[in-house]
Parts: sequence; C-alpha cells; structure tokens
Amino acid sequence: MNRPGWWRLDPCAPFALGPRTLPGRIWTASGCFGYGLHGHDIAAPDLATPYEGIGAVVTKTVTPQPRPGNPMPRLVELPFGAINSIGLENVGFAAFLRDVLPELEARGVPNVVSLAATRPAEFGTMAARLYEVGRGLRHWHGVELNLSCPNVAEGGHDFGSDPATVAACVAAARPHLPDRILVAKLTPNVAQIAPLAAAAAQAGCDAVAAINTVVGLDVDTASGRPVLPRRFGGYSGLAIQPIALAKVDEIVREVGVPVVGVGGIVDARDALKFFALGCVAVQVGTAQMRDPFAAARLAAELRR
Amino acid sequence: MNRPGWWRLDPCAPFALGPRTLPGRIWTASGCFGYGLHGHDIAAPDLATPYEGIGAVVTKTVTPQPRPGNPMPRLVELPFGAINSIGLENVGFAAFLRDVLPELEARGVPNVVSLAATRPAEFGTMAARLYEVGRGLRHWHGVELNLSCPNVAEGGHDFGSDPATVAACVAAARPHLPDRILVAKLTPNVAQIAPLAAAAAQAGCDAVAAINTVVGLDVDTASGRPVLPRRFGGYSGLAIQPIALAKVDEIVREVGVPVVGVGGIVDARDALKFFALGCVAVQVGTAQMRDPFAAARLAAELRR
Amino acid sequence: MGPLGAAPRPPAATWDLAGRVVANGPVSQGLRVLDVELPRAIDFLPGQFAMLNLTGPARLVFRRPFSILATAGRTISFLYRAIGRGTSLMAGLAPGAAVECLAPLGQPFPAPAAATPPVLILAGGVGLPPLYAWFARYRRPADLACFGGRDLDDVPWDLVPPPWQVSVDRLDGAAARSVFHGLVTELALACVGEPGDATPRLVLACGPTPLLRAAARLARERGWPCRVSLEEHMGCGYGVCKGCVVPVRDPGPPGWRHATSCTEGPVFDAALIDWDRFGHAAAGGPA
Amino acid sequence: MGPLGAAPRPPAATWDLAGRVVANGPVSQGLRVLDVELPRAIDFLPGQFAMLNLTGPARLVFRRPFSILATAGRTISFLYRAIGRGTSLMAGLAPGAAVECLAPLGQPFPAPAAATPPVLILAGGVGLPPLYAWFARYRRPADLACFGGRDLDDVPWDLVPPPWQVSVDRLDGAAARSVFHGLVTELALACVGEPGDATPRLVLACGPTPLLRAAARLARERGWPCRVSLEEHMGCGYGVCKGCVVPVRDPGPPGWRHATSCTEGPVFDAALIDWDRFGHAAAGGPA
Ligand SMILES: Cc1cc2nc3c(=O)[nH]c(=O)nc-3n(C[C@H](O)[C@H](O)[C@H](O)COP(=O)(O)OP(=O)(O)OC[C@H]3O[C@@H](n4cnc5c(N)ncnc54)[C@H](O)[C@@H]3O)c2cc1C
Ligand SMILES: Cc1cc2nc3c(=O)[nH]c(=O)nc-3n(C[C@H](O)[C@H](O)[C@H](O)COP(=O)(O)OP(=O)(O)OC[C@H]3O[C@@H](n4cnc5c(N)ncnc54)[C@H](O)[C@@H]3O)c2cc1C
Ligand SMILES: Cc1cc2nc3c(=O)[nH]c(=O)nc-3n(C[C@H](O)[C@H](O)[C@H](O)COP(=O)(O)O)c2cc1C
Ligand SMILES: Cc1cc2nc3c(=O)[nH]c(=O)nc-3n(C[C@H](O)[C@H](O)[C@H](O)COP(=O)(O)O)c2cc1C
Ligand code: FES
Ligand code: FES
Repeated sequence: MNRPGWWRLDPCAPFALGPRTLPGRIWTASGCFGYGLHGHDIAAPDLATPYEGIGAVVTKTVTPQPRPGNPMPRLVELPFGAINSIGLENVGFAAFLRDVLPELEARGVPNVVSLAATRPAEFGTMAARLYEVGRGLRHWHGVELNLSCPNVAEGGHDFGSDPATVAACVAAARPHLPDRILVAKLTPNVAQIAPLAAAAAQAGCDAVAAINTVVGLDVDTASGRPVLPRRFGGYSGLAIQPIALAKVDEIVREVGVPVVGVGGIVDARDALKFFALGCVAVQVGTAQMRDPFAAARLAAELRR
Repeated sequence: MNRPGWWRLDPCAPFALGPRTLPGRIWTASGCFGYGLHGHDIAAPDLATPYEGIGAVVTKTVTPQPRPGNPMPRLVELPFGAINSIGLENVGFAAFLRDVLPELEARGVPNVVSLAATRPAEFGTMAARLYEVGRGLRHWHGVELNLSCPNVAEGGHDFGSDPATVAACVAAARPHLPDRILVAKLTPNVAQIAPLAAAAAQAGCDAVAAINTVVGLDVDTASGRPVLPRRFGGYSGLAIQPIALAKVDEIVREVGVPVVGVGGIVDARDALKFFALGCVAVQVGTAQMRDPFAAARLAAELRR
Repeated sequence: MGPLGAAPRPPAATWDLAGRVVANGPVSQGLRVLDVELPRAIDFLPGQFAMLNLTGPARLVFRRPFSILATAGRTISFLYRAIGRGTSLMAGLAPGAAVECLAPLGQPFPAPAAATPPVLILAGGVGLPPLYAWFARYRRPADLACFGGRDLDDVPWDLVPPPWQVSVDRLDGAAARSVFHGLVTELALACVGEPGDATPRLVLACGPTPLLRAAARLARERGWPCRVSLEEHMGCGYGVCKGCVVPVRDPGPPGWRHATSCTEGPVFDAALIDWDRFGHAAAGGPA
Repeated sequence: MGPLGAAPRPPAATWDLAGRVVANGPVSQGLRVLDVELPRAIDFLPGQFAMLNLTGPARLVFRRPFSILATAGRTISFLYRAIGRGTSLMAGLAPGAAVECLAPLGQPFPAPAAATPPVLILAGGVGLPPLYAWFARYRRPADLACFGGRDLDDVPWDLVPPPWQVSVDRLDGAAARSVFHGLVTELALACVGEPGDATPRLVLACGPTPLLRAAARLARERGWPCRVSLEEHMGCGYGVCKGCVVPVRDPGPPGWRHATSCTEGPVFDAALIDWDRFGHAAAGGPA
C-alpha cells in the first residue's frame, strides 16, 4: 500500500480516549478473537505475536450467566463475508472475572471487556463489579456495551434500536467506570443510527463503536431452507464495509462523538477509509478469525 | 446447477398476479436494463435476444419531470457489489409516454413502469395518465412504485421508510390501475420492513418488491474523501443478497403479501433462494448491467 | 479451563506461514494430495490439522481445515477431495501457487503407551490422513488398520498398502485386488472377530459421521475406549469464534456443554460426545 | 431520441461472446497486447470498443471497456496498461484463459469521405487503439498521425512505425531513435505548422483528459473540426445504467445535458462537450 499524503497518525502510539490513555488505535472486534488468550501460542516469521501493535482486544461478549450458544451450524461463509449465529456463547461473568481477566493482565494483553445484558440495570451491576475486580489492573482499559446482537431472542434486535434504552444502558454503567473508557456498540439495523449515537453520547459514553453485524439470511438451495437453524444471523466481513462507512459517516457528521469504526476491515487500506471519515480507532473482526495476525499486520503496515 | 427436488415452477410460464397474468417470473430490476430498449441489437450464440424467457422489464424509474441526474462519478465498483448514485436520471414522464412506451409495445417487450414522485398525489396523477395512454397495450403490465431511492434529496430516504406515506402512495395509484399490477418497491434501510409491506398491502398493492439498494459509502484512500460526490449511494449486487433474503423472509412470514425478490441475484441458484422463501417472482439488477443475457440465461437454466 | 479455549496445548507451537505448492495431483480417482513447501519445518502430532487458504482473488473468507497427512523437511502434505468451493479451487492450484497455512492445530490422537491395548483404526475416505500419520509413526505389530473407500478407483492404494485392510462400498466388475466389499466397520468386525474375542482394543476413527457413530457404537458395545476425529465446520480453527462446537457430556447441571472442536478436538473421546445432540438439523423441503 | 439510448446504431450488431486468450504480452515496458479468440468473427469500426471480463473468482462486478485495436478472423486484439484491479488481473491471463467479450459497442470515429480534410491524429498511451485502427484502415497520404508516450521504453514501436510521429514526455539518456521530446500536442503543432498554415484538418484524438482538452483547444483555435474519444468510467457499456455520462451542450433550457458516453460516444464532437462541466471533482484532503 502507498501511504496517502493525508495520513499522519501513528496507530500504535498511545492516545487519550475519555478518561484513559489507550495503547493504540487498532483493536480486535468482539467475538472474533475470543477472550484474547489464543494468540500467545501462534507465531509468524514477520511478527512474534498477534498482539504486536494492537491497542486493545475487545473480548467476546460476556453475559451475567454462562450461555451455551446456538446449535450448529453457526457460520455461513459467503463470497465476501459471513453470517453468524453463535448466540453469545460465553463462560458467564463470574467465570470471566475469575479465570480470564487475571490471565489477560498476567499476559499483558490490553483489553476492553464487552458486556451484554437483557435489562439496562444489569449493565450497571456488571460494570460496578468489574471495576471492583479490575480497578488495579493496568491492561484493562474499559467496557464496550454490546447493545446490538441480533442473534439473541431476549434483548438483541429491538433492544439496541431504541435511543432511550441505549441511553439507559450507558447511564447505568457510566458512574462505575470513573477512569475507564465506556464504549457503546451500536446496531446498524436501523433507519438512522445518529439518534442512537446521540443518546449514547448524551448519557456519557466516551465513544461509540459502529457497526455490529447486519441482519442477514442465507438459503441452502438443496433443501430450500435457511442455512442457520434460527433463520437469521449477523452479516459481517468485507461485504458490509460500505454500510459501516455510511453509518460511521452519519454519526461523525451529525453527532460528533468519537467513533470506533468496525465492519469489513481486512487490510490497512480498509482501516484508512474509517480514519479518513474521522474514526479515533478501528476494530478488525471477521478478518481476525481468518488471520490471527490480521490486526497486527494492519497496524504494522499503517505504521510504515 | 443441479435442480433441487423441491423446485417445481416453470419460471417462464404465465402466472396470475393481482388482476393480470404476467408472462413469467424472471424480471429485470429498475435502473439496470434502461427502459428495456437496448437488448434488441445484442446477440449471443446461445440466445437470440436478452428478452428470451423474461417475464417483465421494470423500466428505469420515471419522474414527472426529466432529471439530469447526479454528477460523475456515479458508480463505485466493490469486490462483490457496487454503490451507485445515478440520481434518477430519466427523460421525464411525458417523453417516456411519447417515445418509450409505444416502442416497448412495438417491440413486444413485457414491461412494468417504475414511477417516482415527491408527493403521494403525484403517483395518482401519473398512474391515471399512464393508464389513459397504456390501457390498450398488450405488453404493459403495470406499475412499480419506487418508494425508496436513497439518492434523491427530496423524497428518497425518509419518504419510503414511513408506513403511512407508503400507504398513501399505493392508495393514490391503485384506483387508476383496474387491470394492471401495482407493485410497491420497498427500502431496506429501516429496522423493520414488515410494517411497510403491511401498509402497502392494506392500501391495495398486488405485490411488494424487496429490496431497493442499501445505503452505502466508499472512501478513496488516496484523497481520504468519499468516492461519490454526494458521499452516500445505493449499495447493490451479490453482497446485499443476504440482506435482501432477510427482508424478504420477514415480509413473507409476517405479512403474507406476494413478494417480488430483488437484491444480489446473479445466477439461477441465487434466484432459487428467493423462490424457496416464497417469492412469486424475482428481479435481476446489477448482474444485468454486466451481462445483457443475465436474466435470460438465469430463466433458461431454471427451466431446464 | 477448557471452555475458555486454553485447552492443553500440544508440544509444537502454531505457525502462520506463507507456503508454495510443490505438487498437487490425484492419488485415486477422487482423492488428491497437495504438497506445500513452508518457509520452515513444523512439528505435528497425528490428528492435528492445518487451516489452509488460497491467495489473490480466490482467497476464502475462512480458511479450510485439513488434517496433516505427513511432513518431510519443510514440506507438508494433505489428502483431500474436491467437494465444494474451496477444495475445487485447491484442486486447480499449480506448483508455485501461494497457500496460507496455519499449523499445527488441535488435539492429536493419543500416542501409544506401554499399557495401550492394540489399536483398531477405522478410516473412511478423506478421514485417512490423521490415521495414516498415526499408523506410520506409532504402528505396533498387533495394531490393525482398516480403510474404507467408495469403490476400487477411489482407494489411494499407495497410502494404504498392506498391512492396511481395505473395504469398498461398491464393488463393480471384477475385483483385481483382494478387498472387502462392505462398510469399513464391517471389515473391522471381520478383523477383530466376534464379541466373545477377548483382546481389548483402542478404536481410533476418522471419516464421515455415520462411520464415527458406528465406530463409537462398536467400541461401546465391546467396552473398548474410542477416539474419534470430528470434521466439524470451522471458522477460525484456533479457538476464537465458537463456530465449531460439538455437544459433549458434562458433569454440570444441564448434563452437556458445547466443546470447541478446533482446540478441545478435533479428536475426542467418543464416550464424551453427546451423539443424540450431535449433527445438524436434517434437510427437508423449502421453508 | 439520443437520451433514450436508441442512438444511431453502427452497422455491426453487438455480440456477447465467450472468448479464449491466445496471446497476452508486452509491446513496450508499460503496454501490453491481449489477443482473444472468439467463437465467431465480429465486424467493428475504428473507435468502437468491447466490454471485457474475466471468469471464475476473478470475475469483476462490471466489465471493463477497451477500444478495439484490430481483428483478424476470429481474433480480437486490445492494447492496455495494468493500472488497477481489472487490468492487473488481465495482465496475468495465460493463453487458454476464458474472457467474456461484449463487442462491438459505441460510436466510431468518422470514416473519411471525399470532402474530409486531411486528418491529424493525436493518440496518447492507451488512447492508441482506436486511432491505430483508423489509421490502418483509412489512411490517406496527407493524413498525419502522432503518438505520445511517457518515455522511450513506453512506446510500442511496432504499432507506431513511420509515418507515425512519436513524442515522449521524458527523454532520459541518449535518444537512440529520432523522437520528439515534449507533449504530443506540441509534436502535432510542429507537424501542422503555425496558425497561418492554410490546410484545414480534422483532428481525431484519444488519450488522457489533458490531451483531449489540448486537442479540442487547438482545433477550436484553428477552426478545425475535432472528434475525441472519451474514456469515461463505465458500468454496463451498452446504455442501460447511465453510469458513464458526459455533459454536452444542448439547445434546450439549461444549455447542457448528460450524454451517455457508451452509446452516444465514446467518440464525440469536441465542440459539443461542455468542457467546463467535464471531469470529476478534484481530490483533496480527508473529509
Ligand atoms: C479437523 C478437520 C480436518 C479435516 N481434514 C480433511 C482432510 O484431511 N481432507 C479433506 O478433504 N477434508 C478434510 N476436512 C473437511 C474439509 O475441511 C472440508 O471438506 C472443506 O472445508 C470443504 O471446503 P469447500 O470450500 O470445498 O466446501 P464448501 O463449499 O465450504 O462446502 C461444501 C459442502 O460441504 C459442507 N461442508 C463444508 N465443510 C464441512 C465440514 N467441515 N464438515 C461437513 N461438511 C462440510 C458444506 O456445508 C457444503 O455442503 C477436515 C475438516 C476438519 C474440521
Ligand atoms: C471507451 C473506452 C475505451 C477504453 N480503451 C482502453 C484501451 O484500449 N486500453 C486501456 O488500457 N484502457 C482503455 N480504457 C480505460 C480502461 O477501461 C480502464 O483503464 C480500466 O477500466 C481500468 O480498470 P481497472 O480495473 O484496471 O482499474 P480500476 O481498479 O477500476 O481503477 C483504477 C483507477 O483508474 C480509475 N479508472 C477506472 N476506470 C477509469 C476510466 N474509464 N477512466 C478514468 N479512470 C478510470 C479508477 O477510478 C481508479 O483510480 C478505455 C475506457 C473507455 C471508456
Ligand atoms: C463469529 C462472530 C462473533 C461475534 N460475536 C460478537 C460478540 O460477541 N459481541 C459483539 O459485540 N459483536 C460480535 N460480533 C460482531 C463483530 O464484533 C463486528 O462488529 C462485526 O463482525 C463487523 O465487523 P467485521 O466485518 O470486521 O467482522 C461477532 C462477529 C462474528 C463474525
Ligand atoms: C445503477 C443502478 C440504478 C438503479 N436505478 C434504480 C431506479 O431507477 N429505480 C429503482 O427502483 N431501483 C433502482 N436501482 C435498484 C435496483 O433496481 C435493485 O433494487 C437493486 O440494485 C438491488 O438489486 P441488485 O443487487 O440485483 O442490483 C438501481 C440500481 C443500480 C445498480
Ligand atoms: S473454528 Fe473458531 S472456535 Fe473453533
Ligand atoms: S456504461 Fe452504462 S449507460 Fe453507459
């Protein structure tokens, strides 16, 4: 890639976001790099670990109780993207605090914890407890509220598409995170995303992340039935990038809250598009599943 | 393609839709095959004309007045789709009635006329005049209301995302088309498409067409600016197929009005997915721009 | 902390390497071997796999999992059948073509210890590689290996020379070779004798799901231990997406949990798999 | 009814054909010629173009327009430079590769009639094909042809032998050939002499936009007719998408209209183009 003339940032330099300084602007997206513990055993000729240059791993979303997730198949590959219906499988908040968070700290993985719940107040409870456990940790930088998972029957779809609910969730978590960032991750499955971003900003978040997956469906032509057991899933990958860019642009121009761009970022050029629109950081999702070094290589290339 | 066992329809056989019998179920989408007059000079070894087996050409959308459309560039190619901002360039309703409609009849091109306007009442006026001119024509089958073009500042976006306005447009046109089909083409840029389809159905349309283009944006990394002069455009092509399938499924299962499927249909397998979900017909858009014989070959393959 | 993904790691670290095709050709009518030269040699244990991808416009959104057949120096080999988009594109790779290779991954078949009973191998079609690798590396005189192919032309004879036993589902025309006609589980039964036979066995199986179910049933009936390698759909192959889960029995309340097959497997104790929950919803008519 | 797309059709019908590459190689450091064998011979007029596409995973969402350089029997030839995704993939096509070809399309350069003044050709880089074809088919003794390349290595010498005149933008080192150093419009001026020169000319130009603007200005200043072939972005190439418009002067109220360059062009009367409106918004810093 030829570095364009307008590009000045060092994406691997520390930068201030809300009350905190984050180590860099290239993050991995929630659900696409596990809890951030799988990278240490993977090596490559060009990079020692997949964490090199990474500003934050956003963890798989954690819910108050453990969840077994949806039945298989959970992934449909499409020409330039995928539809998933993982169903928020996770170990649950308690196990996360006990087993995962200390391990992330021990291994020095910069992280943002993604949380989901079915009622706004639960976000407050989880944020408070997380801060209790995590306040002394150097590598825990904050919380991302997953307000948008379209796969989960209770919550999900309608939950995150109402500005008042978005505001309530942010407001519930904010007081418990005095020196950690609070990011609201928004759904793109709305006519206008700016009102959601405005609600989140007003309720006190430090940034919004846009976008989560787009509602999609694929049909198995042999059977004539939807491929996923729950019919719908979340569409991600390169194919949704133009939609993500449109939503990001809408937020940047209408609301002005800091935006973390996510959706279809595969390589350095893709990331540049989001930075060009004014994003303060970007997240690599589906591409990280394919290439453990996707985000790290992207960061290295943007740095050159 | 192996014909799946569940597939029984002959897509090139006449079928009843509302008050009319249409010659077939494979149509071309509005804006992607002009006014339907460009195919006669194109030949291929396997098919004499691009119209073979086609149930209807949906014309480029016609507006009350001629429109010069948007400045160039108007198209951005992406890996599995495109973003367009043509801006409804068209010759205007009067020139269409005078020059195009008789020519379509003379050449025997089965057609559905796509109309757009900025106020619901205008749809009534245009439908009435069209019927006056067209009632004696054999190959004019009806009207598709373009309620969703996201490129046009006045109208477009918000216009088609309000169920009441959708109902008003359909209600205005309906009485003037006693023996012609009336199709409402819906925007996907809403949280829920079923309410729009329900409003259109209740107001008396014979079918809804889903989907129009998805709002998208692309950035030129060299300059850091959006590629299209108006920033946003309409995303189409294979990449939006999962979104189209999801919207179609939502309508079929929640509303039950006949659905004409459109969005990312490139080949016979793609069309089958829409028929599997219950569509009565499908439209080929972006693929028809690349391959003048796309719809005709698709029809031939589904027929075998 | 299995469900967290930090499953017990195999000795070798995983490498993300850019390889080059050195050979790619048929070893039977339906099966092909792909040899890829990597920038460095990697260690693997039989049963471990690699995630492969093409480059350029044919690059796939997700890599595809393939069991490692063998390695020799910096060359790594795979046995495959062209059944879909990725494997068909793979079949078109010419020498020199670039291949992305993440390997080795996953839990291997157990290496034999002194107390390990004689092994009974059941390999079906493209399920051969992990068991070919096991047999080549660990084979002891009493171990038995059975391979099942579709028909005589489908059998990669050079990979399954005697003492491999071979069965075919269809036996057309005159059988030039002496092969068993029937399922590979039937062949295995013929080899181990009636239930009365006293020799305990460790069953190792890889192949289509019906084969795995049959192997698990056989082992259960005889009271033998059994390990199966599951070919579940995968997204990442390295534990981060949860797109590859299999239901396994669990002491906890619901009685089962989802195991991550790329890191906890692909080799599982057959007795732990919840075979009733296993497998996807059956196909039917259109919605 | 030009804006309706039913522009006056050239004599030959357009064919949608599946071709095979027979040759694909460099004719200069930057330029390449692609020869495609079609299932049938097609007629074309100089200035007409084809819409090409690759097949398989490299298939593009939109075909790409290329002027027809020449045909011989069932073989059709194109001259191109690898500048982006499509043309780079095109450069990688080996003999035997499949190519989709929709041709011929568009309005040609005018054929000379008895009253046609001597022609002055200005061709820049990949703007050569339509004018190469014109010169090869129609050339009369008084016609003049000028080709401009980037530098000596960029010139496809075999395609522009004398009487073609050649200019280069950059002249590095010792000039082994006698070429003009400067813009192709400067070369043309040197050929036709000062404005006082009485001979009228018909200017035919194809190449980068600055060349076209300069050619149009030159013709306007001398009062000469001028036809230019515009290389506008295209979606369909056959008139249905309106993705290729150019602003042209119009007698109607706003004084201009959008012409569809794939059917009304790509060859236009330079005097009809609204050069002030022509060309895309200039690039700037990030939004
Ligand atoms: C651990 C592991 C090891 C494997 N080892 C080998 C091997 O050594 N050799 C070999 O040929 N194959 C092996 N496979 C299977 C191989 O990964 C799939 O055949 C391959 O991913 C198919 O890719 P495709 O793009 O050709 O098919 P696709 O186009 O993706 O799919 C074609 C069809 O196969 C189905 N399918 C895809 N993947 C799987 C799967 N994993 N299980 C069941 N159905 C599937 C799809 O639903 C579809 O119906 C292994 C799989 C796993 C998980
Ligand atoms: C009628 C006509 C005849 C042509 N004849 C020839 C020919 O004979 N030989 C030849 O080499 N080229 C010719 N061109 C130009 C050629 O079509 C483009 O170079 C080609 O489409 C680029 O495709 P790509 O995928 O390589 O580039 P892309 O990756 O699509 O684009 C690369 C860069 O070029 C720009 N670009 C793309 N298309 C055009 C265009 N048409 N005009 C200006 N900028 C563009 C893009 O915006 C981008 O910046 C012709 C164009 C037209 C309209
Ligand atoms: C397999 C998978 C699992 C995901 N899980 C989560 C999740 O748990 N929480 C969340 O907020 N987003 C989740 N996402 C969404 C991604 O974080 C991201 O927003 C989306 O995929 C778009 O980015 P991408 O195109 O780069 O993948 C998931 C995406 C995928 C593909
Ligand atoms: C270049 C272009 C122009 C279009 N013009 C119109 C239009 O005038 N009216 C309309 O209703 N839809 C228009 N559409 C939308 C298509 O009819 C179709 O709904 C959409 O492109 C999705 O289908 P596809 O993915 O097959 O292209 C246009 C699409 C494209 C790509
Ligand atoms: S394939 Fe991603 S977790 Fe196993
Ligand atoms: S390129 Fe489509 S109308 Fe000209």
